[in-house]
Amino acid sequence: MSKLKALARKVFLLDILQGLAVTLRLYFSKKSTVPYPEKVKLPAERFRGIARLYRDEKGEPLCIACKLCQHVCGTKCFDIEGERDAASKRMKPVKFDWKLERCSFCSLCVEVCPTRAIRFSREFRMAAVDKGSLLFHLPEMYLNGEDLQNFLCAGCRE
Amino acid sequence: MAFKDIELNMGPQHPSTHGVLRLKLTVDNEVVLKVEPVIGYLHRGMEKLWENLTYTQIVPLTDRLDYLAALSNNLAFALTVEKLAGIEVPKRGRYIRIVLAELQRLASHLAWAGFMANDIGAMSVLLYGFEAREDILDVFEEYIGARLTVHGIRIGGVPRDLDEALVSRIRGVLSGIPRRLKDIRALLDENRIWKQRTVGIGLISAAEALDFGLTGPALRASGVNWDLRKSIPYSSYDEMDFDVPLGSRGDVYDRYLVRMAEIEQSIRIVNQALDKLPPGEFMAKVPRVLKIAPGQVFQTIEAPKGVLGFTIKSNGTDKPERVKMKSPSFINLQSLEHMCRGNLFSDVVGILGSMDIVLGEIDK
Amino acid sequence: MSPAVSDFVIPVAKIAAVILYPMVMVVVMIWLERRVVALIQGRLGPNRVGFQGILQPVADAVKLFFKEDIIPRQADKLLFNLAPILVMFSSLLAFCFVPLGEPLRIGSYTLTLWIAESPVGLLIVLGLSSISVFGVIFGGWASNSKYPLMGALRSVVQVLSYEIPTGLTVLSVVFFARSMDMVEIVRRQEAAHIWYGFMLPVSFVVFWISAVAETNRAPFDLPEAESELVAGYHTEYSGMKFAYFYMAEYTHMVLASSLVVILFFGGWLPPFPGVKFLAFLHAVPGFVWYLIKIMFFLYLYVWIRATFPRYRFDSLIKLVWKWLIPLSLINLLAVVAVRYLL
Amino acid sequence: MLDVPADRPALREVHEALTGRFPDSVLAGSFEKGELAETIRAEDLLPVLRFLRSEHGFNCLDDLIVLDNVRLPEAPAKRFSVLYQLYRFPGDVRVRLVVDVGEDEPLDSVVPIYRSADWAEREAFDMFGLRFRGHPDLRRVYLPDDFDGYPLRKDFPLEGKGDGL
Repeated sequence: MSKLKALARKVFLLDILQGLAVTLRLYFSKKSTVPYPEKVKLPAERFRGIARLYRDEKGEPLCIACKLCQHVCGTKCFDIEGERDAASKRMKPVKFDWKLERCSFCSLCVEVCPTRAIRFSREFRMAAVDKGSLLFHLPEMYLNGEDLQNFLCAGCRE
Repeated sequence: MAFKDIELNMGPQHPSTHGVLRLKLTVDNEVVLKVEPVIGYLHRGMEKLWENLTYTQIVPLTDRLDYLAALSNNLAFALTVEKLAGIEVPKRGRYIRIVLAELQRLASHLAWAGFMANDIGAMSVLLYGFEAREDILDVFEEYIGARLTVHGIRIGGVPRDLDEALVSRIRGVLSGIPRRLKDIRALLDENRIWKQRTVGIGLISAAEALDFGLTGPALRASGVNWDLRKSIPYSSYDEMDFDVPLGSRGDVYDRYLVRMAEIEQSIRIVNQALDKLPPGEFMAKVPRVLKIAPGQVFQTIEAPKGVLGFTIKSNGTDKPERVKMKSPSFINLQSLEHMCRGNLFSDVVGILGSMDIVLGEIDK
Repeated sequence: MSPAVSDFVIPVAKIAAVILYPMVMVVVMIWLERRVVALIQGRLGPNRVGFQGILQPVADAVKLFFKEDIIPRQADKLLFNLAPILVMFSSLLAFCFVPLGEPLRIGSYTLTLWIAESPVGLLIVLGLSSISVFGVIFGGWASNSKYPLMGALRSVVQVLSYEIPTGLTVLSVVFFARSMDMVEIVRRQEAAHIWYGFMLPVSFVVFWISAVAETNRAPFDLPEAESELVAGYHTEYSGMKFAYFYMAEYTHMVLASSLVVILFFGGWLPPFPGVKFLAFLHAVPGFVWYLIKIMFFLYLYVWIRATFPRYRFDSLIKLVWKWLIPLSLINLLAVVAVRYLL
Repeated sequence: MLDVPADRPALREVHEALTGRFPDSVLAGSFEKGELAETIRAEDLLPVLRFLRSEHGFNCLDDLIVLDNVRLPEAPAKRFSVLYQLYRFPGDVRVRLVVDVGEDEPLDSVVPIYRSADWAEREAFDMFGLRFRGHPDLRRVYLPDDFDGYPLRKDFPLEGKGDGL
């Protein structure tokens, strides 16, 4: 019986028609791509986007320049100088260079930081035109990942 | 001019060599006489790098070996270091590792299904395979924050716990995959063109496969029942019950069927692991600076591409003395010439696709 | 209607229309192909340039126009430049004989919707469409590199082999319609109140399969198999020359669809010619029906391309010599037998 | 003499068979972390491998590893040690053969016994400069043929030599 069925399938092109039926059904299926610049898929909450330094409620930098991140980083992205702030007797970073081009987003620095000063933001757009702009200094480190939030919220796109 | 043996270059920039592989083919009017793979275009000197990094710094580098199955590489390296340092991973950690490794196998096989079908011309299957894979990458993104270079398995266990929301999301993803699989199978399994392009092509018998050191789905397609998760269980795979799909002829079609069946088995494993997820710790106490007494160990796992193994020799410091990686695709690629000889030029593309090799893992 | 107008202006206008018609169809086809393949594959497809990406082909054309026109160093200059022209020229010329609709009466002058009507129109069209094989060979050979050469050789064998079943199935239709003139064939179908597609289903299927193969379209797109020969015979072409090859392929597809529509689905006839109460369909001009049918077959081309894997070269040739040619021969004999016995 | 613990009878049996059959060629054996490693003289490599493959069913060569011991505190007489990871399929028995090799002392190629060693030996040559007698086509597998130096040697600088590729 199966031999006859196989012959019937072959002669009446059943496997061809079956294939066409599948693609026809999928032709009307829901599309999974999103028109990028207009509609942006917000990355997950723990997304490892561009690194960013955070401040505490009073605006004081959380980072105490302990250079743990610099030691743990496998690709040596950090170059940190710290000094003791005369008033608050607390160490704070004077120079905090971070090379985005070398970073492999392994999150070892985020996990080792004692004061949770450095964390990954959800900003995934990191293209740059020249190498210089891939080197982030202290002031910029506080602004990284700022604009994705307002980019999304500005037009209520998400 | 007789169109006698001409030497044809396929790659390293060729649409279907899955990375930077160059095949020097000696072709007599489309019949392949000799195939010589030339590799090394993606050689980053990983093993030299590893000798100058600490154990925890090496783990993110292993993501970049088989970049379609980053978590499997992490798992293999982590298991080797744990065996060397005598670290005992808690039960919950082992189960979460099984969930992650099998999800990674699903993602790798789905990407493979897309590539292979596209190499043989069925371009839509590429998108269906990748669409199914996207959901799995979303799970990784929610779990640890990265999609491809996940770095989601650490020495001593897993960095984060699977909370309820993530478990239900994984189950949702798993329930969606069979539907897409049915579409792919409907398009390919019984299709006469597909069968003509794959049945009886790239044959390798069980004995030859073993002699060539072939491992993974390509070996099981020849009927050899060797799945490391069964023969040398690791990370409590022995508490999972699943069966090992086997082929019979060892041709491209069997390799296709074996991998499609393995997708279903992996879904089964993940569901079991989620059902039996024990409470408790998911990460062992590992000192921040891990110094390991001198010693040497060899540990292997069943990666999506085959048996992936690490040999680590420690010298008491926090940096390994030597790390050698046994790459399945590197060894599997050796048998390509044996499979391609006598077939036509367009079959080389199909056979290469069925081998499921990844150049990052070959070139290290 | 002064003779100057009817003898000069109208023919020139018609010729311009015949050249413009495939161009417009090519633009529509480029957009249709990218869009339909995208939708089948679950993605949105071009929707950036113009409304829903309709200007995308224009953007492509402009891009190709300004792209640098590279000629490989040891390429055979003459053949290299001649190839695209040959491929394009042969398919455009064939459109002169394709009747697009019922002749229109404007005042005293009857405007015939085709340029030339000849009793052997069908034969000319088939002959012209096989000239493009020369273009492919010259292109492949002149590029002086291995992949285009292999693509060209494959294409030669494929197109020539598939001309035989095309010829035989066309023969069965001609036998039924008793004439080689395409207009006559459509008229015969109108008279017989039934389309030949339903009378000769086997011929239709065989003709359609060989039409797909002759235009080097999936699943027979061996000559320009992306995953094997990179881009087959037009690998070394860029800029406007590549655009010529690109347009020629689509023009061939439109030509093949027109042939199928005229031979098997009654050119400009409204559907269900026999049924009385559907007569209101006649109100719609013939040209529109012709276009609808062509669009369906063009859609079918793309639909097939997105669904099936690619044949291997030897199975493709085995298919034509072992299955299609014997089938079309038997079918021809059957048609002859039926015609005479009835 | 090595005391393979009782819970691994297969390894114990392989160890006894090996030391029994090749008493003088097995220089030392070690059993750590559940793995059996036998150090063998270079000349007896092929006979031992054939013995293990034919009589004891070790039909798979999992991996071929090369260690550069020049920086070890007690630098051994011979600089390199080549390790052969053997595996018996089916089952879970693994044995590691260790062969110590001098810097430019060629070693017998095992390709006649295990075809999968072909590229592994080419990689060993590419990275360490070890020569394998009888190898069908000993060329560099990763690096271009005109690359001078062997990168994985300890004395090869991490940053690479010269202008770098």
